[in-house]
Amino acid sequence: MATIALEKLVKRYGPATIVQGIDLSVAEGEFVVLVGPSGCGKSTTLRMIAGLEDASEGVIRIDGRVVNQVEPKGRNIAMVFQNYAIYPHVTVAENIGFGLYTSKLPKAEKQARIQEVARSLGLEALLDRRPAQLSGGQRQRVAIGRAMVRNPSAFLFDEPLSNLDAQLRGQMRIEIKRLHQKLGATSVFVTHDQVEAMTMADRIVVMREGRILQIGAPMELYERPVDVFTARFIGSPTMNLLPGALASRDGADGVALEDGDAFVRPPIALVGNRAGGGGPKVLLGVRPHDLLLKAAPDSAAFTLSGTVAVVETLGTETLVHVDIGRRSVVGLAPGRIVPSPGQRVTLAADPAALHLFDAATERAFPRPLLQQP
Amino acid sequence: MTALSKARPGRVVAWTLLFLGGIVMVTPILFMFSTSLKDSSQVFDLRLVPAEPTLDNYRTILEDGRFLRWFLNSLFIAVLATVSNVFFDGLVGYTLAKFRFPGRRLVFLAILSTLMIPTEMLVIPWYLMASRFGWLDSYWGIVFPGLMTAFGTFLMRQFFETVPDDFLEAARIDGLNEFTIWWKVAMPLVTPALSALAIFTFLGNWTAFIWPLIVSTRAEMFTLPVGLSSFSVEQSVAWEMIMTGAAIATLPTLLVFLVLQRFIVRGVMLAGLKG
Amino acid sequence: MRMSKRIAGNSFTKKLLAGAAFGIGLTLAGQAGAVEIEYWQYIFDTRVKAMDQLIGKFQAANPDIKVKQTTFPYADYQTKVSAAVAAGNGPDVVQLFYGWLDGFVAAKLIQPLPKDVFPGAAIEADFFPIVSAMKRGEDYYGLPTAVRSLALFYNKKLLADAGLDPNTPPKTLDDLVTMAEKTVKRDGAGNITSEGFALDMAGQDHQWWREVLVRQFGGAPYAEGDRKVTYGDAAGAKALAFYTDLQLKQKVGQLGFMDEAQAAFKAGKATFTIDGTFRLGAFSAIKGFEWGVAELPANAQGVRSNYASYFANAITAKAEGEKKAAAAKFLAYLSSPEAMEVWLKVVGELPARRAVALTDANLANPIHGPFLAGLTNAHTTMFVDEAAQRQITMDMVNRVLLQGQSPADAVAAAATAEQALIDRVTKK
Amino acid sequence: MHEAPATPGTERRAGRLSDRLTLSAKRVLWAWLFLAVPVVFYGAIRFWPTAEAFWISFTDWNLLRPAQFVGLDNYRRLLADPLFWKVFANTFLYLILGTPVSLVLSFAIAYHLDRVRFLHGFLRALYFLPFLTTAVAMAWVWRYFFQPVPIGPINNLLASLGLPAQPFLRSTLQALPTILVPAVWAGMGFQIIIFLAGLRAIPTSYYEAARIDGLSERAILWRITLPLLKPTLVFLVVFASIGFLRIFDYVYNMNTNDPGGPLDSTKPLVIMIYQTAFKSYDVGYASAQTVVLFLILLAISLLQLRLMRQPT
Repeated sequence: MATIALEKLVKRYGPATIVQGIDLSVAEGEFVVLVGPSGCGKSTTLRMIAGLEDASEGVIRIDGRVVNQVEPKGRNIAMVFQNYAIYPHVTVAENIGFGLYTSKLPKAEKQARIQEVARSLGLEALLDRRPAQLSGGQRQRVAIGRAMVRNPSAFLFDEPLSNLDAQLRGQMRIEIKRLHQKLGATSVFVTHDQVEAMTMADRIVVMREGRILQIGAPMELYERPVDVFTARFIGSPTMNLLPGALASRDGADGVALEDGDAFVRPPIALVGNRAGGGGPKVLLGVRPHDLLLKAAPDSAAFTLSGTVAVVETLGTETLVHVDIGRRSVVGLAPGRIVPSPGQRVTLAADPAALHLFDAATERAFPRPLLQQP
Repeated sequence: MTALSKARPGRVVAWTLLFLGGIVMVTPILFMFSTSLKDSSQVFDLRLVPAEPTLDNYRTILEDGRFLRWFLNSLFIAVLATVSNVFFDGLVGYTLAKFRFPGRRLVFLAILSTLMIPTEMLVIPWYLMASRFGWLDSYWGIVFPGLMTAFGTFLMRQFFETVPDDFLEAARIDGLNEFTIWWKVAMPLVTPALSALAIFTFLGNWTAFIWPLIVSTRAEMFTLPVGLSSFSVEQSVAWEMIMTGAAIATLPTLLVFLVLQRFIVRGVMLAGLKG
Repeated sequence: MRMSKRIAGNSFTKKLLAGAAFGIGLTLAGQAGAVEIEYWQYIFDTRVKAMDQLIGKFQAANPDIKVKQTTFPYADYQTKVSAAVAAGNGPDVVQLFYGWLDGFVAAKLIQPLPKDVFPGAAIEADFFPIVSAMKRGEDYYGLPTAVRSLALFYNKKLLADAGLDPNTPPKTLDDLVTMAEKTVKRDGAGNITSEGFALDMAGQDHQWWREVLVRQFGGAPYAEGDRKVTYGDAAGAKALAFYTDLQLKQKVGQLGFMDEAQAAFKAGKATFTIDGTFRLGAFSAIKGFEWGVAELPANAQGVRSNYASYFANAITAKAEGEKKAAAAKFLAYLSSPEAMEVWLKVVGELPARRAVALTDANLANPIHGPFLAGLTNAHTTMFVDEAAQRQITMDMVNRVLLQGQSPADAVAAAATAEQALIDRVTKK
Repeated sequence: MHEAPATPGTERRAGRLSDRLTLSAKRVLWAWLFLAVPVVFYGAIRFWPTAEAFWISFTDWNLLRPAQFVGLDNYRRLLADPLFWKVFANTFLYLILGTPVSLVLSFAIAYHLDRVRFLHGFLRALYFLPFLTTAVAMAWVWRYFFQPVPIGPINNLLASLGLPAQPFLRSTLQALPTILVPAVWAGMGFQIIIFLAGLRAIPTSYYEAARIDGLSERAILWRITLPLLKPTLVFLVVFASIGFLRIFDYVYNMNTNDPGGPLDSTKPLVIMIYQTAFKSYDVGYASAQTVVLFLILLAISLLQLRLMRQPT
């Protein structure tokens, strides 16, 4: 297995800079997911690692060796593509064998390798079929098999699940994860789907506009997003953000929300001038899953009251959209409680679950790790 | 027949008219074959089925030997042109569709612009070129102008653009070189387009007349159409012989069509829609 | 200019190479080094056969010379020869129509015959005078093996069917018209099903009209060595009217009937046609077909005329040194009495030497006789562009037949057009 | 890492090459490697001859004599040549008669053929078959058809019906339309197939929606089918137009005795070019004619681009 290191990597297409000098190092056997909206440069980064694109600046190292000008085949990596890239004109076995096209192995060994990969992916029975006769999941597995057959030092995945339906996608996530655990191969996985990132990654790299916003383990990103973008991007439904300003009330420092007269004192070091009510503007963040519908919240809790606008029943839980002033927030009704629209309700959150961001820079105020009660 | 009887009367009328029209369309071809089976005394007997069919005309023509030679010439030239077009038009179409490089647009526009230059304009310079280099009266002389065509290149480019880059990049990662990627991966992915191109090129060269007429002088180097034309002039009104020659020139493409009908029709549709 | 220089340059290098190769060949092969020369003519079954025989005999007599015969279709013959000679890979001895001579000479495709082998005085003494069409200045540029003239072909069976004597062909133009009217057959709708006289301007009729009919109606087709057109007068109009009336008035023939006159005649669907010696082979080949040949009909005053022509053989500019000597030897053989007799037998064309042609046997021959008789009063048009001049005559007839123009207008227009053509070609 | 290690030698060589070239530079090299032969080909076989044709058109070259620059003489001669204007008119007659007739017929057939299920493939084959024939062969077949009595089947049929025989190829009026018959006949198979493909490409939901809206079949044809078929129509109009403007094989073979028909009534530009260049060796003059043909075709192609760009 290999390590991958990117140093000040830049990619330019004419006047446009797609990747703006990123640094990243992937440890041996690590599963790193690059995530971000489309156009954030994540695929370009992956393609530079693969050797499908030149880096305009910066260095790419695989196992410490600078590979910027090494052909893909010289990098000993494998890649799984969005469209599977399995060839309709040859059989499954030949598709898997394509990975060995340039290797100098004897024929028998190539066959053995194909068999072995097919067995590990449950494709043995399909080896003589043509891709047209396969289901989407099977095709994806063939694509993975083709990458596996060479025993590459790293796997690169370019949104490999985006062409699958939701159910299959969930299934393949687990399969890839399991495969990774079994092979322990260094993997870089690109997706725009935060669920994939959260469920599969050892570490997530959040990218936006060619820059890395944050790198961290899934829970770290969930709990301590460094900015508004990451906070909203990770976690579903999206974090509620309520505008307000730093203020002092009754001698205590806190945040005064624009809507309603709520004043909250999150356990966060509040920096900045909060004289009177005209302190710096901030955004108070709270995840829907932390904002619970409660009949009688305890006094320490952060509460919001409003009217129910829309109710999304999901079975296990119910999302409640509540209008508070001119804004709408999403909260959670626990168990089988289903409020009806128009009903006045109160949502409550543990102040420790609150996030606070500077409204101007969108950077987070440093936040202690949540203590488990 | 149930399908027919259930149909509205308008449909039945339309079907009948279509059928009669279709018969009219093939009548000249049938007549050609019919006359080729008559001897000179029956030629003016206009029955479609000859009273005493005979293969004598075919025997006479084939014994003459020239037709066989012309047939082989045409076959050789059409096959050579087809192979060359599939190879080069495929290669250029692929390069223009899948590579980004300085000069790409220029090359593309240059090749495209040759579509506007009629071959009739080029036959004179081609003829001079052929005579300068001693290509008159040779296979090379007949075939060289058609080794690559802008139409084929354009057609192939259109098709290669629909091939996802993933296919090619996967191969690149697997360590195939660019030529192998094109030949082993990209080309098989556009087989329908290739067969359309092959059909058009073959038919075009099989039936080509004006250039082979100009460039070939000796009867041994004639293609079938040129040979047939001179043969017909020479036979003047031995219509049964002319019809036999015409039948020999037409038969191969018709037979191939009967075997590969669906395939050919699909190819023509593809080329027509993309071209 | 650039272009032809290149061609010239190319042929020059080719010559050099050929010379070098020849030199090497000589040193290597020594005594076995036979000279090979190439002979070109157009495809015409009997001509090719006759030439094969002649080459065989010639090679037997000259073991040191090899002759290779190349043939191709008559269509475009001239173009192909020019292009090949220009490109340097043409023949050493080539057959050409006498009317093409100026073009070939101007293009330097052929060279004058060597005077030691072909002295002018001997040619003029032995050959029919029409051979002078091959003379430019003091030089002869080619000699024919055989000459051809026109005659009237008649179908004996159709004559007999109409109650006429199958062995008495028409002697005058009036006879011709009367007999054609008697033998023509039409269907109920008035369509001709069998012609009395087969009209075909694209065949030999344009020669008949130009050199025979125009004269018989009191005119002259050309003056000043055929460089001035003189048929555009009343005589020309009368000659044209006679011809077009065959279709319009007497309705004994129809241009385009069975595509070609010779085809209609061959199929037994035309009583009369005017054609040349070269057609004899094709007609004789048909079994059970009874036909005869008569001298072209005279006019009421007994004036006769004919049109003679020939394909000559010439030495191309390409032949030099050994090859030129061999070519001259071969050409001398092709113009020898022996060759002429073979040609007469196989092709049916008349010997170009008077002594060989005008034997008693030939004159008495029912087929060769009329052609030989025609030869004595034959004229030979000095074409500047045979195809274009024929086209002008064809268009003239078409204007009368298809567009109803008066013969006088048509003939005047044709004369103007032909004069313009001649002027343009000769001026260059 | 079961990958067989590369031998040190090749490793080093590959290393040195990759030191010098970036990945995209190597890609560019490959592209030009692929294009090398074709670029030479197009340069030598298309562009150079085109330039040559233009150059020759300004000379009086006739193959036999050296060429001399004569400026616009050939073009002046062309404009003053009554034959050229006759030929020009003929060429456009082929175009304006042939194109609409063949397209209307083809569309009518394709439109109905598209709705026929019973023996569809067989009927389609009947119409498509002529496309696969050799023009030269079929020219002679049709020439035979149009012969006068007693040969020509058509005139024999007319005679047996008591109708007057027609001169067809022997008439200055009828000859050109007569030659168009086989030309249209042979081209229809292709046009029908392309129309069929175009009709298939129109989603059926459009028709279903129109029927639900209560449009008549005629209204559907005019308001939905034809407008949606516009790209196909433009393609076929241009394809057919260029074909008719370049007609040669049929004319050449149907009138070999009097090339270009009686009094040049069927002679198109390409025959004139052929005769001028390869019968009269008047290469300079013929080149000027090809330049004119080029300009006509160029105009048609540009028109096509404009039509294609217009929004439907």
